[in-house]
Amino acid sequence: MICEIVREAIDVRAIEASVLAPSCGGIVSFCGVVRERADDGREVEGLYYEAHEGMARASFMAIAEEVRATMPEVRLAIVHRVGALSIGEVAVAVVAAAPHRAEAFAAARFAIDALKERSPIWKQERYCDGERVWVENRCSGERQ
Amino acid sequence: MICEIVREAIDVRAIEASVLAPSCGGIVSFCGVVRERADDGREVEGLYYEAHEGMARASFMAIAEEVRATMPEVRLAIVHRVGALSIGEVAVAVVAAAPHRAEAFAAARFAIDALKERSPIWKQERYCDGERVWVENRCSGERQ
Amino acid sequence: MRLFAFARLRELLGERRDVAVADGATVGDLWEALVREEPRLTEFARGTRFARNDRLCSAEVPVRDGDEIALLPPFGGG
Amino acid sequence: MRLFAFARLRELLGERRDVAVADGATVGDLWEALVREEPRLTEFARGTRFARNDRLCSAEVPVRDGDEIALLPPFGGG
Repeated sequence: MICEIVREAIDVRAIEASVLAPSCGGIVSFCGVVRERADDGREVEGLYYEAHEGMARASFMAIAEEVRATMPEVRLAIVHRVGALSIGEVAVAVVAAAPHRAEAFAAARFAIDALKERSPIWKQERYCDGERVWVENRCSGERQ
Repeated sequence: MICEIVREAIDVRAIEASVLAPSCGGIVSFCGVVRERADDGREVEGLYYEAHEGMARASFMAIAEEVRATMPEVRLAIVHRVGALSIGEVAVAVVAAAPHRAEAFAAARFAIDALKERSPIWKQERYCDGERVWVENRCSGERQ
Repeated sequence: MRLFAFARLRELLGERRDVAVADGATVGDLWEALVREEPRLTEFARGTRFARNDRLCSAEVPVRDGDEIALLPPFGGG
Repeated sequence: MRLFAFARLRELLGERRDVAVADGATVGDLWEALVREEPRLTEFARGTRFARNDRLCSAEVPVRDGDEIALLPPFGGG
């Protein structure tokens, strides 16, 4: 189980390669990517993330442990980047590999939803007009 | 929308790059990978896939069109490889990008389930003991 | 018309062949003729679907000269 | 003890600082003292959670010398 906070670009391929095992028939990768518009339509120049790194890593490990308890065959990685990110860059990657696809999808979806709800990470939207706003996740987990 | 049957290794990164747009905040990639054991535990040396290529491509396009009808913001790619594949190689890749992750997950899951049910593609398991068996998908869509 | 077979049916029948059909013959008639020629097809009757010119069709569809008829065993992609 | 603040709370309070606390003071007492010093904290009272030595804790938990107390605004990761 890879659980990391990183400052540099996330290498999703390397994560996938280390998660995949010969027993795996399906691998699901979710990447959260910086998009050009906020939910309210404002033009975004980039995002800035910060984390309580120790607690964030611990929350990733707790999430991975919950996945292991319910789906022991799943191999999981959770990696979040902090610092300033530009449009199109990967902020978070969740990779789940499993013998069958149902578990891989379920584990990846659970992990990203749980991360957004529980992990002490903060996001500042930096708009093209110069304003900066700290944006909170909705608990519903339905938004990116 | 990328809908392809290919004979060479699937370049999932290139597919993701062409699917991702600045409007996308989440991208989900599913890869079906050749695993070392069949469902009954037999050791697999590799898989062989064949397709009715015209009908398979048409079925991918129909699936993509259904996704577009219900989730117009989703950008989707469906690529299946044919020929002989070894353990760990990617047989099928479904990539879905969307403004928010819920749609990306839903589209990727729908597309791979629909492909397994509807696309005229056939799989032969080639076991280490030399036997070869054509394997059918269960309609439940719960298996890899 | 041209016949295309896939997977285990291809192994029995070959990948493709040209077949002459009688006027008014249906896809089902074609299948019956193939079964007479290759009795091992019988066990695949239930799972096999047909396509005419790249579209799924029923056994009742008539076959015309120039058609491409495909025999499709149960799918296994993904 | 050492205080760590994140996101908008970091912007108001700085990233970290050493704070002397009275014997028997709780995390809630610490927060009250910070609000007296920086009244703009008031509006964040409802959304802020506390952690003591990297674990979420309630406002009733006592603060000891050497503790690390973190002020956590609502999360926004992903």
